[in-house]
Amino acid sequence: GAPAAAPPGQSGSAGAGGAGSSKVTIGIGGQTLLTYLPTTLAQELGYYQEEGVNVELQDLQGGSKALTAMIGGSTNVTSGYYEHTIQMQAKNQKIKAFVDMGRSSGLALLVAPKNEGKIKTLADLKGKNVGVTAPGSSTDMFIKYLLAKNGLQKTDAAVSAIGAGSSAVAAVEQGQVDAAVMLEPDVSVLTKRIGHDPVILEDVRTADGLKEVFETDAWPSSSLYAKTDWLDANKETAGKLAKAIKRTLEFIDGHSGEEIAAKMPEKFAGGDKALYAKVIEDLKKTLSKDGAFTENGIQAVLKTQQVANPEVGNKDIKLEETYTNEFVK
Amino acid sequence: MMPAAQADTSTYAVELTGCTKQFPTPGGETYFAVRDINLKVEPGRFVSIVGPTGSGKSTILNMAAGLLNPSTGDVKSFGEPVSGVNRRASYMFQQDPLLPWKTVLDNVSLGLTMAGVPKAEAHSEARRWLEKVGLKNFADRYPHQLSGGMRKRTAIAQAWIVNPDVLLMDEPFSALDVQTRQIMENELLQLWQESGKAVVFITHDLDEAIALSDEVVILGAGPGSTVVGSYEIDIPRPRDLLDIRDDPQFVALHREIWGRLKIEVSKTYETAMAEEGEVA
Amino acid sequence: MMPAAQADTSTYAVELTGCTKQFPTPGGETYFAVRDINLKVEPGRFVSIVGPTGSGKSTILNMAAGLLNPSTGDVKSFGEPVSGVNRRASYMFQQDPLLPWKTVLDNVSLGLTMAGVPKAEAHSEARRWLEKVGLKNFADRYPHQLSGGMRKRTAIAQAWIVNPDVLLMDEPFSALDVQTRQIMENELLQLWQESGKAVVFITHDLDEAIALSDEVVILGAGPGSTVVGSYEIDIPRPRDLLDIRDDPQFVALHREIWGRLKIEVSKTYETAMAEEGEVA
Amino acid sequence: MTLVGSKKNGLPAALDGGTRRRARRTEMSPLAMRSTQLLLTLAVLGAWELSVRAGIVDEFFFPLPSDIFQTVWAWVSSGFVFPHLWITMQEAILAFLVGAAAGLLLGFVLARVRFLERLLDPFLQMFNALPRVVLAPIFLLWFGLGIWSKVAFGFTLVFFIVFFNTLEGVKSVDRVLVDNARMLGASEKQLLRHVFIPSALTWIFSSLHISVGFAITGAVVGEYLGASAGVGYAIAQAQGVFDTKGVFAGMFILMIVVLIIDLLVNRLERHLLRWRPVQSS
Amino acid sequence: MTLVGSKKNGLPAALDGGTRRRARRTEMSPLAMRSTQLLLTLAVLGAWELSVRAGIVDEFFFPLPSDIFQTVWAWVSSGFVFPHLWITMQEAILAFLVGAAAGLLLGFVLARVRFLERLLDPFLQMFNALPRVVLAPIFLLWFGLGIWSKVAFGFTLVFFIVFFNTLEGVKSVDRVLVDNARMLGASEKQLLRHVFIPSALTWIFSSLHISVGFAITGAVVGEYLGASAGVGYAIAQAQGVFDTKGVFAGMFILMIVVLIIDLLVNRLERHLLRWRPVQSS
Ligand SMILES: Nc1ncnc2c1ncn2[C@@H]1O[C@H](COP(=O)(O)OP(=O)(O)OP(=O)(O)O)[C@@H](O)[C@H]1O
Ligand SMILES: Nc1ncnc2c1ncn2[C@@H]1O[C@H](COP(=O)(O)OP(=O)(O)OP(=O)(O)O)[C@@H](O)[C@H]1O
Ligand SMILES: [Mg+2]
Ligand SMILES: [Mg+2]
Repeated sequence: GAPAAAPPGQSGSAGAGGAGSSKVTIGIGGQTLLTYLPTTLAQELGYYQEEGVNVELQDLQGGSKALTAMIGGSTNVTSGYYEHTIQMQAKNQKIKAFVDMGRSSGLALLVAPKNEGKIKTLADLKGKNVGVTAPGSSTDMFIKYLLAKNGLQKTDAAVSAIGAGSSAVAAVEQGQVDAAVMLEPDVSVLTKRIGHDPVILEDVRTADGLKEVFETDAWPSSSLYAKTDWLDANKETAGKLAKAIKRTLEFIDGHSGEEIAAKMPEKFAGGDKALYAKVIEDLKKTLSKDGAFTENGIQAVLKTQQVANPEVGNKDIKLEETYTNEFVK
Repeated sequence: MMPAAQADTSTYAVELTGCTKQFPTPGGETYFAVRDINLKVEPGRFVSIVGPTGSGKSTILNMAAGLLNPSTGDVKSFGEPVSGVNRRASYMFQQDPLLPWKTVLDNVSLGLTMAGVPKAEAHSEARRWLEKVGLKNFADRYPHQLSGGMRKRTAIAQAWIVNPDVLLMDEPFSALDVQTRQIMENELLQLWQESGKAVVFITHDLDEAIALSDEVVILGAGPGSTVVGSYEIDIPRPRDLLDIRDDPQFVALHREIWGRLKIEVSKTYETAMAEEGEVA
Repeated sequence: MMPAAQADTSTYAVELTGCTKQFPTPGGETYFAVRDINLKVEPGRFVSIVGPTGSGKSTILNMAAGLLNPSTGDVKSFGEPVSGVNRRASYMFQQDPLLPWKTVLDNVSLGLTMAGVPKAEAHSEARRWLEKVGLKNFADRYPHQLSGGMRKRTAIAQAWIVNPDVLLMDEPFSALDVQTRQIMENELLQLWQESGKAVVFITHDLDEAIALSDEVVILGAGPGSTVVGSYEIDIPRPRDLLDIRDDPQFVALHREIWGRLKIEVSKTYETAMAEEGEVA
Repeated sequence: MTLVGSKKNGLPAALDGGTRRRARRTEMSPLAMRSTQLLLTLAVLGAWELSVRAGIVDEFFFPLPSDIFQTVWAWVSSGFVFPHLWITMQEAILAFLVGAAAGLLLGFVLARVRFLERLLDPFLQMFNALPRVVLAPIFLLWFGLGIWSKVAFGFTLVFFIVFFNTLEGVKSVDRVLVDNARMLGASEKQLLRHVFIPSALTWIFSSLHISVGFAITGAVVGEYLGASAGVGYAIAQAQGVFDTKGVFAGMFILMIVVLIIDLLVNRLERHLLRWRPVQSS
Repeated sequence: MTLVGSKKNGLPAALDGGTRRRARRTEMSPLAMRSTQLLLTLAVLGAWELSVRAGIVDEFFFPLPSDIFQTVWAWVSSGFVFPHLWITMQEAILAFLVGAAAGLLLGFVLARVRFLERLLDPFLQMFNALPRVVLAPIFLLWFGLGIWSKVAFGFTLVFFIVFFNTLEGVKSVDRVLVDNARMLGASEKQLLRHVFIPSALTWIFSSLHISVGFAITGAVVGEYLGASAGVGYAIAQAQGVFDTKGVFAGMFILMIVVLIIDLLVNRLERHLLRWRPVQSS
């Protein structure tokens, strides 16, 4: 299809509108990932500008890279997973999340078509090979947490990195892994390619699934976070960003998938607009409505980390230093 | 009639007919190295080519070897047109042709091993030839560890060992001292006489040419040089190379050929000196 | 006393004292190329070195040029020990030393341009020298487009143009025909006489050595060859190179030197033939 | 005797004969060669198109060539691709120039100073084996998100290729040439200019041929890992949304660009190596 | 006249003199060289350690060398790293062997058949410029998640380096040597064996030196993008949880391995190129 007019980087600086607006660089851990959709949508809707911040979006192709880029000073704010703030505290880096975009990580543990019928419960995963996007990523943590929760050792299932996108779809479809933790839109694409719904063992895209897995109604995932120093020095800007995202979340809540898809750059649909609209419609369930973190949500994240991430382990984490709701109030 | 005539020409070991070779010059023009060369060498004959430097002697040998295509004209060997290398000839190059990564022994035995002779046999044969050229004790050296004359002698052994029907040799003995040279000349004559090979031999030493050959061909001054004279050397064989210079027949021939050659050589020099005349 | 003696030795343009050069052989032993060489060349003198092939002539020249370190012994030039290249000498190599990526003109003018002479001037000087060696019309050729003799002559012009105090020449004329050779010999003599250079000249042609030199040094048979004789050539100058071979003094000297040389040369060959004797 | 040969002074005939013979023995004309290449390309693309249409090859991974060209055309005609291309080119060219210059310099120095070569060789080998992708965060840290981190990326590829080849090229220079130049009074700098560089030129060009490709690869991979513009960014985004057509279109555009650059390098090479004997057979 | 020189028949003295002179003019002993290298390494690591401890360098990006070594030690002593290393080595060695073999083969063929060279050159240039990382999904598709996709990854790096160098190496063989061998009756195969391969050997070794590093890079990057084992996987895992120590430990282990491989390649090179004159000055 016809592409969007210009790269986001260009449009960001060209469209600098609001007088006296400060410039903020947001690094995204994968711009095409749906879970970060609000960050891009806010730009497309012009909300950042309306709030008076000049935002430049940088696509860092992965949450950890986006985080390191921010710590290195290349970006100011990261659109990434909330769990990073906990991980960073374990590494003595002070980072604070200030808007919650995802109420759930939107992950699904599904069985490769060749194993349908053979793997029915998590216990069946013992000795099997599970695909994740990358070792150490939240998909990896997810499967480790699930294994632990079901009384298995973390090493009982082998973990393979299969990336995201077409390589993940190919790996699952061809049965190179026995099961996989996948994200949207990969699940929908896979569904379309194999012609039926894959067998899903755990699914936190729904409230029920979330309740079942994490025993909570929220599990903050995609969020905006920044160094605490930066937040303290740029309270006003952070407030504007938070407001823009909050308005975007409200916009999403109030519109259909098709309407939202129409606002996004056309090439994000990847040529299949109907699918894209449907996936966005599904996504709405996992997004936060107000951008605020909830106490039991962050506790659930911490618990996952403690179980699955040896770098966090049983280090003493001060959760109140990892997030703030002061900007979304 | 025809078959007989054909059989006749086909007996030439090397036959160049009307061969011209031109090269493009940096100026974009063409430079005629040799023009309209006719050279016929019967099997069993020893022909020397002499001529001023740059007159095209090596060019002729390259054409006879099949390494250079004449711009016009035909090259035949034993009646067959030469296309690609002349498989019945062996060629001792004016430049240094030894493979630097092979020892003297391996260099000399190369032709044999490539022909499929077992390694041990090829080596012992190579040692025999190395002895002939006086390098027996240097068999395990690499070429860069040899002196200039030793490299030449290795190349000679390399060319001789394959026992071809035609021997093409481009100034083989010029880097050798007089005594070694005489030994090598004797070896060459012996090799040639034993087997009835055809030899085409380039030298700058007219004495050497006359002493060894059945025929001395004189090449004119370049550019575009051609054969300006051909002298039959009818000094009876076997010849005593040491004393041949005092032979009255030798002296007479030498005087005659030298007179002709001198004209050509001084012509070369004059052309080079003259203002014009780069291109023929 | 001492200072005077020192001043005396310091006048030698080239002075090799007790120089021995050994090389490791592939067998792991050492091969003595030359042993205990003493060679003293005063400025303005023309010294030729003759000797059997492989006797170490080039090795001596390499040491004099500072390109090869003697294993033992000292090399001095004008009283200074030679370390690194000998900046007061120019060396015409036995191998082909032309830079393939430079035209004949650029090759010849190389020494001048590197010395900082402006390009135009260096080129016109180079043309002058090319004329001397008869290559005026080949100035824009690349080396691979030249014949063997032409390459040699280019190398000669390249070595001569820098006008050094010492000329080291390794078989410079062996690839040239007789006439061209005589022209070049004359040029060399003229160059040498004009400027009082020291010349160290290697040749296989004893006639040439005697005709040109003040002194002929004879090297013994290898391995481990050394200077076996040194002959003062007192034929008065200027000499007529064409007729000098008939000069009775020349004939006498030639007989004497040749007698000595013959012994060495045949010794070389015998050593090579003998079963033992690879390593000294 | 042929008719041509018997025309003793027939210069045109002789020339004619020479040309004919040469043409027969060797070369195809450049035009014929280009057409053959085009044919080959079309044949491969045609086979691809057919096997996708026949369902032998999965369109999900290998889109129809016709669709790819449509995408390329859309990108070009809308002007979308040019700012991206411009940025990638800047990065690639800078990486190429800086990397080649540094590789040449260090190659020459280490080839001439044997002590340094022996000292540094293992370190250079080690650094050459570092997976660059892993270093991406450090590059971002040091060089920021702009073009310089991508230049650094390409640099680490180009540098090593040029360095090792230059080192070997200089070391394999004919000793007689070096000795001769030194006898003629060459200083170390003049040796470099008149002997080492020209002699190592075939080596250097070989490494340049390789590193043209690697410079572009480096730039694209750098963008792919984090950027807001560039062909790599465009490809990454297309890949993120399962737009395989877009991925291939981006790669196709890169290929065309490389082709053009390579043509220029070839021309330069031919000019600088014009002294070499024409190769036949 | 020195004392040594005056001992006319003093062979040991003469030898002695020769050795002394040589030692003075050139080389450091291998042992001294290794020590110097070790010292250099220690100096760099020491400076690094100090500047991290002093807070000049951010520990988040550059962990303490002492911590890195501790991690390396932990990985080694627990045996954790060996299965990963074994897999990576398999991949790298296969990529190296297959890539080098294919590069050599195609290099020789194209150098000998000028028509093919002219025909294929632009295609090879184009493919060389394809960013391999973008192709990861296709490699996964074709070669699966196992070692073969990584081998393919490394192959695309090694192949081009070896190919271009072999091509150029064979083309720059001295014509006289070729002509001489042909006159001595060499078939095309024998020409290859006796002339082209030995002559191109310096070129080939140069490319092998480069591609040792690239083979490992290829394997690691391949693992990094999708795998279930290997050093690249271990590094990715460490990076995923921001364990920089682990990242550096992985790279350190790779470096050591490369060092060992390079030592072997060097030894082989010295053996095969033993005919070359010893370089001095
Ligand atoms: N590739 C080439 N390009 C241009 N000219 C060439 C080429 N090869 C040879 N020539 C020219 O052809 C002429 C004859 O060269 P050739 O080597 O045959 O001479 P020659 O008789 O062997 O001389 P010499 O006795 O010096 O070896 C020379 O003028 C040379 O410059
Ligand atoms: N690098 C080396 N390694 C081993 N031996 C060598 C080396 N260089 C020269 N030699 C040996 O030293 C001896 C003298 O060689 P040199 O080149 O000086 O002889 P030459 O008198 O110039 O002979 P020619 O007249 O054949 O040129 C020879 O036996 C040669 O094999
Ligand atoms: Mg010749
Ligand atoms: Mg010599």
